Amino acid sequence: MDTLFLGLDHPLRAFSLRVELEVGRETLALVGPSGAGKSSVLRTIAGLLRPAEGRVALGSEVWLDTRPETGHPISLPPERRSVGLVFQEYALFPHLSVEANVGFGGRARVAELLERFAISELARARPAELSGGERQRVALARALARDPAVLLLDEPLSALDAHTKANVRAELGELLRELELPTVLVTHDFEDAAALADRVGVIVDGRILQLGRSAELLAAPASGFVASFTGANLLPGRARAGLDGLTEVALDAGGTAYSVTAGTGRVGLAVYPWEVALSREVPSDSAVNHLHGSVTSLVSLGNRVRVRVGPVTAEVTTASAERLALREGELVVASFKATATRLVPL
Amino acid sequence: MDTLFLGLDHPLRAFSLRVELEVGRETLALVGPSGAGKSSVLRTIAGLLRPAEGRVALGSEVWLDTRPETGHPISLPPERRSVGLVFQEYALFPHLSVEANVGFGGRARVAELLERFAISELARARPAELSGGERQRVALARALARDPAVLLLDEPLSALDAHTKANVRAELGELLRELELPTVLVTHDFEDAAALADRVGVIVDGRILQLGRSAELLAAPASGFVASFTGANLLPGRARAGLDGLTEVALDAGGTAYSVTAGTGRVGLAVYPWEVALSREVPSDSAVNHLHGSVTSLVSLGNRVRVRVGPVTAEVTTASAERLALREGELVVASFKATATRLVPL
Amino acid sequence: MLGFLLLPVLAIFLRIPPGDLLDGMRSEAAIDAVIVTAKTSAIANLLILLVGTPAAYLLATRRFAGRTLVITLIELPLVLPPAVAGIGLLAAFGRFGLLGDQLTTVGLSIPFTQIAVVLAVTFVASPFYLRAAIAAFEAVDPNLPAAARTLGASPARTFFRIALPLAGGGLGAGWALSFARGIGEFGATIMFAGSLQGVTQTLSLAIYEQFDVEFDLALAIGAELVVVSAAILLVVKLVPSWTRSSSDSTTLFAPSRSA
Amino acid sequence: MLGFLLLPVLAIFLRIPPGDLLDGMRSEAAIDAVIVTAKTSAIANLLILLVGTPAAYLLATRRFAGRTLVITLIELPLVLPPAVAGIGLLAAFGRFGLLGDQLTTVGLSIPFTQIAVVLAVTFVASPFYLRAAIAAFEAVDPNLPAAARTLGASPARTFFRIALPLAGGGLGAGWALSFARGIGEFGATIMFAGSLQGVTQTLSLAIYEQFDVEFDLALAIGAELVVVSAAILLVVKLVPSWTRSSSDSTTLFAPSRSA
Amino acid sequence: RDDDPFTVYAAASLTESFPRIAAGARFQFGGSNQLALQIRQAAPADVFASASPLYTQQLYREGLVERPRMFATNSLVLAVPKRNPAGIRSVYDLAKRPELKLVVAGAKVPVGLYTREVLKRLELLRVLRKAVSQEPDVKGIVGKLALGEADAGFVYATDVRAAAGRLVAIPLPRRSQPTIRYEVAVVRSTKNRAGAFELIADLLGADGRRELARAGFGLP
Ligand SMILES: Nc1ncnc2c1ncn2[C@@H]1O[C@H](COP(=O)(O)OP(=O)(O)OP(=O)(O)O)[C@@H](O)[C@H]1O
Ligand SMILES: Nc1ncnc2c1ncn2[C@@H]1O[C@H](COP(=O)(O)OP(=O)(O)OP(=O)(O)O)[C@@H](O)[C@H]1O
Ligand SMILES: [Mg+2]
Ligand SMILES: [Mg+2]
Repeated sequence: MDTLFLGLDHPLRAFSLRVELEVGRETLALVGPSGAGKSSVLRTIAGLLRPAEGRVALGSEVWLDTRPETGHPISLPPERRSVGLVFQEYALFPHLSVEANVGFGGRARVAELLERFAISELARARPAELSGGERQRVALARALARDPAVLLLDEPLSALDAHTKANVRAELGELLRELELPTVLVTHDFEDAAALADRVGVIVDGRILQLGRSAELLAAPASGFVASFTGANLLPGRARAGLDGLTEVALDAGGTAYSVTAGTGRVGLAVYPWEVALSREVPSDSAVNHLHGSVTSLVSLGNRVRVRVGPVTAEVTTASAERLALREGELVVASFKATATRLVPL
Repeated sequence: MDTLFLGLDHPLRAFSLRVELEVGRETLALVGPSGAGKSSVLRTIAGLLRPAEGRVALGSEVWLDTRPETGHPISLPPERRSVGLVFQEYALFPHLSVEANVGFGGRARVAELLERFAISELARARPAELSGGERQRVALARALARDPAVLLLDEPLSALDAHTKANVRAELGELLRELELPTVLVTHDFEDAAALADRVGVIVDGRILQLGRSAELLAAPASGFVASFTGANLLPGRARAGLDGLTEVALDAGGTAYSVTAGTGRVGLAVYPWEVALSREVPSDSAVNHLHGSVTSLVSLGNRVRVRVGPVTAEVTTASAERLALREGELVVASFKATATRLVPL
Repeated sequence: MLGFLLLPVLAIFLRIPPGDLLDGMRSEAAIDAVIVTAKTSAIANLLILLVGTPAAYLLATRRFAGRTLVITLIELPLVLPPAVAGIGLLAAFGRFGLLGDQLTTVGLSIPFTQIAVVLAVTFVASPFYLRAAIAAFEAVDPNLPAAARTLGASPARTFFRIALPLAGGGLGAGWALSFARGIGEFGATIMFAGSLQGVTQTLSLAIYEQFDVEFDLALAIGAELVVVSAAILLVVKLVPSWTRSSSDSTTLFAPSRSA
Repeated sequence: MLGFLLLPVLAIFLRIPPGDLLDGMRSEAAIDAVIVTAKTSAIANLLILLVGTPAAYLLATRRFAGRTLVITLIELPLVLPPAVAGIGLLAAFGRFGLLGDQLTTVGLSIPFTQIAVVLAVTFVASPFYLRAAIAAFEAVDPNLPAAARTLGASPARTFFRIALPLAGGGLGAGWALSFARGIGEFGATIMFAGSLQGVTQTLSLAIYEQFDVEFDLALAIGAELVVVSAAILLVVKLVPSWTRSSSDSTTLFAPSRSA
Repeated sequence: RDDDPFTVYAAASLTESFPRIAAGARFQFGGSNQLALQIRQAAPADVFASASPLYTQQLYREGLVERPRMFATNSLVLAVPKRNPAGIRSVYDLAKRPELKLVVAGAKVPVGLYTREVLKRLELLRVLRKAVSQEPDVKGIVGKLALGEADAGFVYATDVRAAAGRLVAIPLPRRSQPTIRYEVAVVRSTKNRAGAFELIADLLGADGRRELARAGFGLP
């Protein structure tokens, strides 16, 4: 299995898309806000978008090269690139049956694929008659019918109802592991990215802001976007050097917080909900950050409760929430350690 | 503040929408799959849909009555019902400025509302120039400009990027608490429903399947849909009475599980991820359910790890995941107590 | 294909002897024709806009049985040979026509008057507008008028403040087509209204009359018509519209989701 | 409005003395006219479909500077008075026309032949088809052809297997309009091709010839044209289409996202 | 007569001369047959001038017009484009040219009838086989000759004068000439009988005769 290489520079409406990626036998997730250029990256790899400048190659096979050393630009049409692309809304052919959809790219493996994706019974149905999860399976089967060397998935889970998503995600994860193809997956959900991908690339305004394993992103978000994307509270404020080597941040929301990360000027203070403890009184533990506020919402999620206190959300166990007898409107103290915070550019 | 009463019976394409609701000074969330009839309920209240039969009243003020005791059917047009409706995709008027959008229903409070929603600087912008969160605030301001007695919100958060959603949800929650209006909110996200609503109604195929506080739904899901919607693992199987008063469920995925809930025939066995423990060997604790399988995915979410083992997802602490040194592909045992399970109709 | 469609138009211009364009405009017949055309066109277009716009709105927003049939019937005049259309108009509104007796009773004689010109133009041109207007109104996101209603707007205010401005681009484009078709109308008018200079002789009819008299003049007037029509089509299209789609220009046959 | 548009059509039918319809069809002139019409229409429509469909596809899927202008130019013949169109055709393809010398060199003389009829019909009718076809192709979700390409289909296969069937409904509806317009064509044909029984005299021309002499017969032929046109319009519209929209019938002026 | 302008329905061949004769009137020019049809449909004509007695007499019999009067005659000519591509010098050349684009009017319109009459007298009816088009009115013939598309066509003498410079007339042998009489009549429904008769008097008077002659008409 060969490594996919991608480099491109392409002006879009509001900014230039400038991306370099290398994807081996792994799944790379691209995450980022709407309009960041995620789909454009996939379209460039598939040959549906021809960038102003760029190079796309699979191992030694060059698919696109706008400035090759040997004279003429190379740009293979989509049908000559060995890619399977699953579109954002699946783009199933509405006038063809499931069978014909899957067989469009190659008849040989249709029966096997229908079997594999448990859609044999739907062979004669039209896409309009399928549920979201079924459609996704048809789209996957169709993309795999050509035996692609690269798999591209554009928000494969976003068209699904919330309650079917968990199972479909699990199935998809198994499939990706089995295929062992260089895979690029676009998503706007961090949990999806973490569940399905080996590495996650965060793309904003056409640039890759951070690229790494999901745990690395969680541990050290490179920007406010990455922090809030991974679920952190993001408190904007103004930083200056404080005592004890700590950075002192005057929060926009009022109050001061301390962080072990260095920083000055406008920053975002990121802290994950599970790092925030709640108490009635200012506790006498090692936490140096204490925010006073009233509880504005309490969301019980099984064994955990998410509690919103002023500008921060804390996640505490149901047990401790009960012990504190938390109720909306009551004043509490949210505490977190300076070591649990990160300062990120906004 | 008056109570909103709604009763309706209306044939839709595939089924009949039959709903009765009473909403006091609270927020009621309606959740359910796509096409279940959620938007239709809101449209009936607002007067945009005239059901075959139904009654809508706010306190003693009757907005709709297809069969009143006193002769002629009553049906007030939308403009004579005091509702504020925020549409699914906001439905902002694209040709009007933010100011004109907000002032469409009434000029009096425009400045105040722009101020309140922090969109004064955007007053002259057109909707196309706004971000998702800004659009949502404009839509809310517009709906509130008429001082409505009832607030209806159709998926107010679904058009938002994942990373902006958390903050916008918090703001919305504060607003709803402040307004203290009878509010019906449609969403497809359980966490949104739990965070924003006092009660949650689950609507499937036009009927309300279950109605209660979100904690009640979590504790006793009335159906497979509710169970998977609230985040439970749902294992389909065939139930029959077993020993010790337990119900024995032959799972479709293989193996047998036991539940304290009574049931026979086809059922779904629901168990929440945080009720599932993982170990290398079959543990000698009180859990009677043990499923052997290999780890197919590991998702680290801060202090927790979601681990997929065969057909179930377990949520364990990062500490225990590290202790077990879990890796993908390894064989583990997923255990959960019979008391932690529910049998639900599928 | 484009070349084939353009060549004849181009050829007309190359045929006109220079100077004739101005001469054409100075003759009495031409001046009369311009006045008649302006007057009848104005009234016909006003009629088309005032009656056609609400009609199209209703057809676009209401669903009822037979809607496809109704829309097809509206399209029929589009495909009627103009002379047949003229006969039809005579057969309907003429002295011996279907409504002849009623019209005579109220002392109204329509054929060969400016009313007849207006009716003929309206008959052949309005389907162009109606069809485009239905499509334009259908393209308006139905949630927008609905939102206006929940914000307290009456149906009338909703129509004027929301539906009309949003459909504006499509309406304009449709109207341009309809206007141009009306200006060029010949067959039905000559049949139903005759070609009386200063009364019913429009520009198109004047061209025809000049044909065996002053051929070059006729060509010149024809070329002017083409220029005016093309200019109107183009201008209306380049006017920006607020349709939801990311269109970079307004649509002539605007988006339509139905028959 | 609907009443006004329908009344003249209706009146034509009420005017026809019973029996004339059949008589009309039995006369030699009518039979010749039917044959000429069938032949020229068939060729013209084949031309329109074969050349117009790919042309519309390209215009619908390619973005380029001046696209709005090109589409407006395509629409021009829609608004040209037919007689002016006829003169234009002569000025382009006639003996002393723009292409006259070239055509003479290859020994081709177009005016007064069936070729001229075909060209005249093509000229006036093709814009109807082109405009609807562009709109129909634009309405096809561009991801579907893109998906076909990534599945290994060549541009040609993508066109035939994906774009064509998906635009089918809109193409059919546009073609019906264009067909009907071609059948009813008069002014450009008489100017460019003349009217010779058995050669260039189409049904519309035959109607006109019968006008003064056998008014009722002319009406009868006219009525037949109307019936045929209406039937074609309606049938094509009721054919189901696979457009993405939830339309319950195919669209005539199909959704369009551009000029 | 002063307040309400006068409406004259006149044959197309009178388009140039009539406005000079009755300056204050409004005109509708067209095929005589078509105009007659419109008068039957209650068209608001005061005076009807026809290129053939056929229509005036018909209307007279139907009681729609007063007794018609002849006011002019016309003659048929063979017209060719100015550059005369087929090199036609006389009507007999029509028979000699193997390839010829002849345009004639259909057998059902007056000019078509006259054309056939002429050809019959000249024993040239076979040249009709060279006709590439049977036009529904004279304008169609003039247009095609003016553009040079047709080689020859039969039209009224007055048409050639009108088409100033684009057409050349080839006179027909005198013996073959049909009698082409123009008749004028007052329409019964006129609201201004006196004025109508006055106009006809003008037409028959010296001024009218001069203008008609200038346009190429013959005078009775
Ligand atoms: N055909 C196009 N031509 C020019 N610009 C385009 C085109 N398609 C998209 N864009 C622009 O390119 C940018 C990136 O678009 P892209 O679809 O790649 O974003 P995305 O990250 O996939 O967004 P989403 O999450 O909404 O799918 C956007 O700003 C968009 O406006
Ligand atoms: N105008 C309509 N006429 C008839 N049926 C309709 C109409 N609009 C929607 N429906 C049908 O009514 C049902 C309920 O639609 P509704 O929009 O209320 O669902 P929903 O629960 O809001 O779905 P979603 O989550 O997709 O917004 C659907 O099955 C739909 O097909
Ligand atoms: Mg995208
Ligand atoms: Mg909905």
